[in-house]
Amino acid sequence: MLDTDFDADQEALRLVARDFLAATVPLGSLRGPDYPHDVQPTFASETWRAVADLGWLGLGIPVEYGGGGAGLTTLCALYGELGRALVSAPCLEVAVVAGGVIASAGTEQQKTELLPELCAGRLVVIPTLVGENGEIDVRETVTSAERTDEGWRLTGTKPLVAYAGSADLFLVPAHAGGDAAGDVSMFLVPAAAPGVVVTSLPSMSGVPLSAVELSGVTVGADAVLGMPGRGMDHLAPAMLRGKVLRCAEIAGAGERVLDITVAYAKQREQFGKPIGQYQAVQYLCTDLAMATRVTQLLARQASWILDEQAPHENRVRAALAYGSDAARQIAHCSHEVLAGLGFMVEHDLHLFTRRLKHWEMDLGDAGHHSRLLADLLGASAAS
Amino acid sequence: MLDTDFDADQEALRLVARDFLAATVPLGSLRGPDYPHDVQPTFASETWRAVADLGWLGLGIPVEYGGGGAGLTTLCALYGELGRALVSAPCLEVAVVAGGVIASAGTEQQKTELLPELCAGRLVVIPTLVGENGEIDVRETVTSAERTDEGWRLTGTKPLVAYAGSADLFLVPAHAGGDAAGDVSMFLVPAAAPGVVVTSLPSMSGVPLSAVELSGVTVGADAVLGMPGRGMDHLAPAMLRGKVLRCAEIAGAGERVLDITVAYAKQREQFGKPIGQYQAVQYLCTDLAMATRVTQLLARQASWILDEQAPHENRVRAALAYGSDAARQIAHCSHEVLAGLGFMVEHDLHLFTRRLKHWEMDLGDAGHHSRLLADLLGASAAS
Amino acid sequence: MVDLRLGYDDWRAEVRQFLADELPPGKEFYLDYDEAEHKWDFAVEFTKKVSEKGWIGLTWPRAYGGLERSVVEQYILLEEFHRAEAPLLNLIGWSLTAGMLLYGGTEEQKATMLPEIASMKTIWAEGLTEPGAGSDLAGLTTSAVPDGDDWLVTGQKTYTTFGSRSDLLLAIVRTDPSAKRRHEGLSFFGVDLRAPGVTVQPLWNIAGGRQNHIFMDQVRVPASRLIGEVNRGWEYITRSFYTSGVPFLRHSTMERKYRLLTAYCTTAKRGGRLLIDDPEVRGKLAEIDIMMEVQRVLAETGLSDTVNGRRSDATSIYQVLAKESIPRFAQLAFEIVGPLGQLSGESPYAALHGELQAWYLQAFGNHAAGTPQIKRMVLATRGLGLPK
Amino acid sequence: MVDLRLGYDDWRAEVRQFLADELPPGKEFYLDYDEAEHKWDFAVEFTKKVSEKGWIGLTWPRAYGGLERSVVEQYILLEEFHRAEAPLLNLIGWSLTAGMLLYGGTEEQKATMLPEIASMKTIWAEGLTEPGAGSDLAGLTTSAVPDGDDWLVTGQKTYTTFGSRSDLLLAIVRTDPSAKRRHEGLSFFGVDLRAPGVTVQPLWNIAGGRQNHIFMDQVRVPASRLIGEVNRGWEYITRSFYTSGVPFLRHSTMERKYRLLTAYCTTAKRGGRLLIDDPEVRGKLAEIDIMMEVQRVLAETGLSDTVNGRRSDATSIYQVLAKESIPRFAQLAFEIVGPLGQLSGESPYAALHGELQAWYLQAFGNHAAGTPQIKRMVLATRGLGLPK
Repeated sequence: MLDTDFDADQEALRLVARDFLAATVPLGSLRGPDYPHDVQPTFASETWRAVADLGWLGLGIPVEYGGGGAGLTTLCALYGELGRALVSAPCLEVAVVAGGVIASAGTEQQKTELLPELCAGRLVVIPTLVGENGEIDVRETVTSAERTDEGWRLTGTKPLVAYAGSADLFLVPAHAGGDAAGDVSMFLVPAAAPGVVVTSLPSMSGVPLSAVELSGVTVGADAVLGMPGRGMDHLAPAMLRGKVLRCAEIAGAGERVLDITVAYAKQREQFGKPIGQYQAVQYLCTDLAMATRVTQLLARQASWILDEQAPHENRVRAALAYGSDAARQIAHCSHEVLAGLGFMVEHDLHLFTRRLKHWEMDLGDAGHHSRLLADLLGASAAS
Repeated sequence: MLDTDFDADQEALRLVARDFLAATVPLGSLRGPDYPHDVQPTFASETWRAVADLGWLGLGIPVEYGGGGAGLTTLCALYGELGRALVSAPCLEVAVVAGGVIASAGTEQQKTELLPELCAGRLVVIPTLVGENGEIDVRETVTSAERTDEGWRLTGTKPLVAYAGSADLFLVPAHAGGDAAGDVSMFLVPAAAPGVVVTSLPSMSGVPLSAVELSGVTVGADAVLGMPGRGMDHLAPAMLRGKVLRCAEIAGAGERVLDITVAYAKQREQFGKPIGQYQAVQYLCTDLAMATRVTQLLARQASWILDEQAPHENRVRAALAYGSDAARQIAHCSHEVLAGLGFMVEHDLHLFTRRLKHWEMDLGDAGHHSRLLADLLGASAAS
Repeated sequence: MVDLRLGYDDWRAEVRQFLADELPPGKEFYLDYDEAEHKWDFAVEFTKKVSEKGWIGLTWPRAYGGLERSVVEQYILLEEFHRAEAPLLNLIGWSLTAGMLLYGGTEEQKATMLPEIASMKTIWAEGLTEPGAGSDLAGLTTSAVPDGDDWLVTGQKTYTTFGSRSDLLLAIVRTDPSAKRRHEGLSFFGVDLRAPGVTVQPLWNIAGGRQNHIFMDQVRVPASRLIGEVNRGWEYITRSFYTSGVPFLRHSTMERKYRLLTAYCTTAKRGGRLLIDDPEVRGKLAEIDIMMEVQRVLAETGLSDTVNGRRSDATSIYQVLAKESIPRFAQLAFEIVGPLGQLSGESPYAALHGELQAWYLQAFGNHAAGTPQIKRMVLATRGLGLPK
Repeated sequence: MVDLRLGYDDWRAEVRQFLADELPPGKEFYLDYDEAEHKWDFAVEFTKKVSEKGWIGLTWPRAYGGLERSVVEQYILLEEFHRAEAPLLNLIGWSLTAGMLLYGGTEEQKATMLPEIASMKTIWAEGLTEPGAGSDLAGLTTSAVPDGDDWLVTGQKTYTTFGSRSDLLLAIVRTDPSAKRRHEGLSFFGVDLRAPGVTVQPLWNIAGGRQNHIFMDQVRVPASRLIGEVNRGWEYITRSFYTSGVPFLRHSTMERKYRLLTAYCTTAKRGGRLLIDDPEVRGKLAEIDIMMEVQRVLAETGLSDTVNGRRSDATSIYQVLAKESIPRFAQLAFEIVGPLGQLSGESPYAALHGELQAWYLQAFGNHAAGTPQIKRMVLATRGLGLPK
């Protein structure tokens, strides 16, 4: 029967997650060690272990490989809360993107060896996706893989990798010798392999970012994930699912920003009345509320479509375009309302602002998904 | 010395025009004969004669051909008032576009024969510019001109010609036999020539629009205006000047819409106070005011740049893009404030709404000029 | 469990078949803005056929002429009708009046008035707005005073769509002039628009439609036409109007327009290429698509919340976004189509059969039943709890 | 006659030459958001060089350390400085304080304080905002009571840029607690920031800059530091702040950013082509260009109105559009550049030398000196005469 809301189990998961994260991940924990001059949080290793122990890392991984076998709609419930808490750990990167690719493209052996470890939080596999100049289309990657006697030699730079410092393995898309233009092969590269250089980069993003350089890194033949040249078959769906959950995170963060913003608007007075009585402020608050709620609903719908394999690719793209832009709008509206207060590091708002900017662009920004939607619509109109 | 305002002479012209038009062109005169079912105004022939007698048609035409020899900045003062009054006559089409092309491209004989008559209002030369599917790029015209023994034979349709029913001559851009792709030749075609069919078309526009079909219309060799294939050299600048003055008209109309809107916002009460006290209404009114004032300033600046031949092509394009979009915004904001009242034919607002929509798109809409601006910026960045 | 299937596929197919049979091409289009004689006649005929199927009171109790079907089936019915832009008449009758009767009407009123609506015997017009009272009903001056068993109604209503075509006016009037608070002392009447003392004056709107001034001078209304009880008008309007269960489906009417627009883009060329091959045009289509998707998901959420018995915030968001998207849609369509969109009528030069200019002008009617600004205010104060 | 030439070409060339000589690449950038030691030192040194040219008090009377040059020359000077994003210090000194002194200062104050500003002897910080009083000064609680020839100032100011770097705080305080209307009984003092009783606490902003809380506990201020006359503070701030003649040139600071951005677009490729060859990117650049043009024409109109002795509406429009364009610009730049714009610092991976993320974060500081919403209110009520 039609129901746009979570069922009892999903709702229970959501509430457990909210309570657990509220108790264990206070916003203060996101401030860097040299606060206020360093606002870059570090990998939250304790949270990571807890999240793994609770079974959340493996939630979407098939049961036979140590996971929970849950669908995207259930993950939506969880990621909304991870977003709300601004958890500083690569749950989505590892569990959804990398885990999703391994579960989809891996050999039986790879899946059996890697996935249980990944679910347990003991194996951190970090995808390296963004290319030169911030290229989000993985097919345009300039990282190359040459055949060698024992396996492959990889060369190239991924300039923007989140949580690279915590990686055991990198998931690296590259052009292999035999690939046709635009085809991509996927490799699993040990972070400790000779020739891998990880450079931590300062940023505004609220997540640890690094450049990962591969200078002729040699890996074995078994480092290939899936058929050479067919990487996008597995990577594209995993990135799509990842961005859907990013949108769930954006909505989760948006809910908390909305609470902060509305509470302030009710309390702060200017010219003798609470600023929340001014329509200018009301418009900002309603924009924020609508962006948040719509993103949440669209993400949930996109999850259902992907779980059901329903034929609504355009609706999924619309969700991603909308949700990415919502991230921008949520931060913008809240800052306009909070003005000076929100501009100060003392206040928690900027923690959301930073992360929202990162999430807006991560796995493709609004323009990227709008263009893909536009192409879909063009193709369907022409047919 | 720096002065963004009109000088005393220009200001005097503006005030004379305002008073004259207020007295002779009441808004009621714009309502069609079968009001309220017919809202299409007809050619205001009395106004036309008066405008000619006052020397306003010839104002920008060289003195030696019966004109006033004024620059665009002076015309700005006049067209602001023509816009404010919503004068229903093709002043800009005839005097600025057609007149400008003849003055620029015509032979001495053509200029001597045509321009004094045009200035006197006795010769109505109507440009036919919009092509199939609303194409605004004249170089894409599908109207063709074949060489004959005595002159040329023209074939093609111009689907959207304003005031065609009042024309003595049509200014027709066409592809002549020898033209390279994109080149255009210009012809003067008598409206009464055999094969010319003018079909009046109903529209929302607030100006009389027609389709002009040319079915093998033959004209003499002297009907060519300027060198064959070089039409754009003369037409493009005339269209540019025409759109600058359209923007002046938009600003003029906007001033009057602003007066109407602010007066209503002060007087109409809802929930116990004037709606103008609500910030939502204040935002709409300020949007309207800003769009109007900025359009006026940009049009004046663009006029000065063209008069001075100053090297600021991007500023002229920016003015046209901004002003075209302002036309949309002026109507939108006012309707949002006036709500039900402005939705009724009884109220004068829709007279502005219609004309503003026409002016928004006439001689290129905001998108068209933005794209040209973008190309200019791209070229200048790359160089 | 999250499940976005509406279900009832057979029912949807039945509705679609009905529309395919009864709504020939060229007869769609939004009647509100053009009640020319032949259009009105077709709409009456069409609505009577809907009535014969029993679909007007689809969800009502059988005792009152209904079929007791689910709200999801009603949603599907109306979604298909909106998508087809079917000229279904008497919205005020089957939504506003019926909702109010079901909530507060006397048993006798329910038993007589509802079947009359279901069978298209009576067509109702809306009588809320007055020259001095729009969204704020505090300024209402139309009054009713008792006179024997009847009431005498005096005052003016305005912007009344179909005022000259309807049988009854659902009029809100002051019945207790001494009430202290401005929303007290109001009652609803069904005023016979042909009764002595009623004068209907046309009020033409810029989209070519007719609204009306309704002048009432001592119009005699029997007590049986007082809806429910006296002085409870404010309760009735707030409880039944906003919760009458009739879904919001403005976005579905956008779908047909969107299809016309994309069809145009696949045939019309500009600058030597098909419009659909221009990334900028496709980008504008994507913006429209997102607009429709957002509204659809909100509408379905509202429906889901109703079905599952939850309080819903989705409909108040829907109303803001739907209102604000109307002018935006019209503008985007114009930017895509260009200047030929100005033409009306059926000339071969008019893009989209002359419809686009109507969309644009109709968009200035987006204040009807509350301006976008009022909808924002409702969301901010009732939805988010910001101070009034 | 309409004439958009600013003239003074030689003067502009002189200013440009000065900047070319004194402002090496990498030393531009907006200091407000980063007063790291080496940046501050360079800025002091740079501003002293400007001071040595006599350009700080360019338009002031010679008697007070000025050069009596025209406002057009001052506009040109500042336009070039803004375009270069030159780290010119003491804005509060040479604009707000100087404007107030010239309007209402005593002859002695003009003769002593203005030359000290012109020669960079004193740096001023702004002391308007309090925790409970932003754009609305009604909530001010800082007070001064007379004590012999001196005043004792007690209270807190906040969001004070350069509070730890400045010599004097231009503080507005209550001097008549019995004043009936909320804007009466206010006075301005120049409070020595090193005086006993002053505590400066850092307040870090998200763009990496430092603002400050200034706590004042019975701080002794000599009567000579009471600006002008007692209880005339409201008059001084409204008459001199908004009309001090210092032009608005935010758009000029956008120009350098725009140049960096276009330069990036001509070298960076995405999807196999240069960004500048992507029509969507060019469209965004065009939007920025229009933004800058609109502000420039408004700024020049304001200048023209000043020069020609006319009342101007251009500056209040300018302020609305400039404030609103700041976040829009930052967003457009991010959309063009993409995710590498998040990186800060000088790493080779950071797009635009790591500046873009700073533009984005700085944009959230667009409330300073009045939120965009306040500027709208000013335009609506003072500009259009709509009711407050």
